[in-house]
Amino acid sequence: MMFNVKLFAILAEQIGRSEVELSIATPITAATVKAALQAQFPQTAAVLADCLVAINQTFVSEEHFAPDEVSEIALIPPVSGG
Amino acid sequence: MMFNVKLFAILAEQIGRSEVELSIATPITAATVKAALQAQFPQTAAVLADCLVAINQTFVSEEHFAPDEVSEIALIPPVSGG
Amino acid sequence: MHYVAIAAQPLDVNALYEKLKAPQFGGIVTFIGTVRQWTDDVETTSLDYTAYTEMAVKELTKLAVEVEAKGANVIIVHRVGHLELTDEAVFVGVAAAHRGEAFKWCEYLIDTVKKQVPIWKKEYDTDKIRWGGPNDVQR
Amino acid sequence: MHYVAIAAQPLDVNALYEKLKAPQFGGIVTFIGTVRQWTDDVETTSLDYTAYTEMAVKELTKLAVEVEAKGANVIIVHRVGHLELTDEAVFVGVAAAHRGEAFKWCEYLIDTVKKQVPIWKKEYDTDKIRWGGPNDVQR
Repeated sequence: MMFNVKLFAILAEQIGRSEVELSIATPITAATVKAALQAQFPQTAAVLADCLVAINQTFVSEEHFAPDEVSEIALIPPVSGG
Repeated sequence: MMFNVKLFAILAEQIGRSEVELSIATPITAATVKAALQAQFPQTAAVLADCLVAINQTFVSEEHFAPDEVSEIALIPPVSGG
Repeated sequence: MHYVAIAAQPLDVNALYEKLKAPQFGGIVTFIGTVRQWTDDVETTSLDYTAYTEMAVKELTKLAVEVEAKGANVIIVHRVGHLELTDEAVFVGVAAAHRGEAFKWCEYLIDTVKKQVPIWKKEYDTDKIRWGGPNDVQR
Repeated sequence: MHYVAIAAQPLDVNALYEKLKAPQFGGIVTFIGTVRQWTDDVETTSLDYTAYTEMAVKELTKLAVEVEAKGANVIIVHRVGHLELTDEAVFVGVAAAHRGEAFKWCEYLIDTVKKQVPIWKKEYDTDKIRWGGPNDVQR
């Protein structure tokens, strides 16, 4: 299924956009989101390895989501606030 | 010998003065200063037990001072800054 | 009552500090992170901060609520946009009854902000541009 | 460059904070002690602070110099006179390269100020007047 995925920081810079539409396998997990970006943008592989995934503005790892549970997906490069 | 001794806080309040002239045995030490105050103002004994002595604005304990080394003597009740 | 924000304008440190004061609290500890010129032999000239703003505010709110539940006032504000040397990047303030708690909780908050709140630094150094800085570990 | 003082006037927290900033320092930690209303079941209405001013300034200077020698800016100002609830009694600020040092040194300074600098609190509580407060231990 197609989903919009938010990109930030170095990842947004690499792809040149702050949001991309990706075909993501369901049920949705952190792994399926990352795999979808890498399939479409292989040049992100190194950065992607260190990224986290946020679904509905919460970090996720092993959780599974049905498509209708997902309102927002984001890829989170290593944070560096402070 | 006679010396002026500065008093602070609860000790100054007990005696009603911020400085007293005391006859202090020489060489001067923390112990001779305290003994001199207690001899003249026995009501300070309880507070005095917790006081420190500063000579020339430095805390002293076992050190001995000749009279001409001493320019300022103070009795320091338990501090409570901050 | 906590106050958290992602701010596009310079931080008003004094106004943030004033919000922390309350008669039940005797110890106020603040941490302010400013843009530093040197990191070992790397010289920084300026920074850009960006954030996933909505999620960052949620994460900051969770942290503030967690610490306020122990008995404290908490303020966390992080700057985004372009910052020059000595500009304030982040303000973390904790008012508590006693100072030991205020120190401990303030340090916990900034440590955690740096680990898990979606904010990113793009650092303009004299040799090159770095995402996250030369040593993106806890410093 | 350190700045220490015993101040008869209200502390200007923002002006003191501004003195700490410098391009070589990225972490600024401040501790501000304010007049607290309750200590367990004792209610405080106001305080008087007095100091052995000349000696206190010497002690504060020694402490500031000791910490600045490790690589920091240090400010310590203690108020004397009559203070009401939430008034600032003491400001201790440390700017250092990294935040861990700034936290550690700031806490060390206020702990040491409370132990060995000749300043005294006379506390007006609703039940009686107390020299040093109800619990004159490290709180």
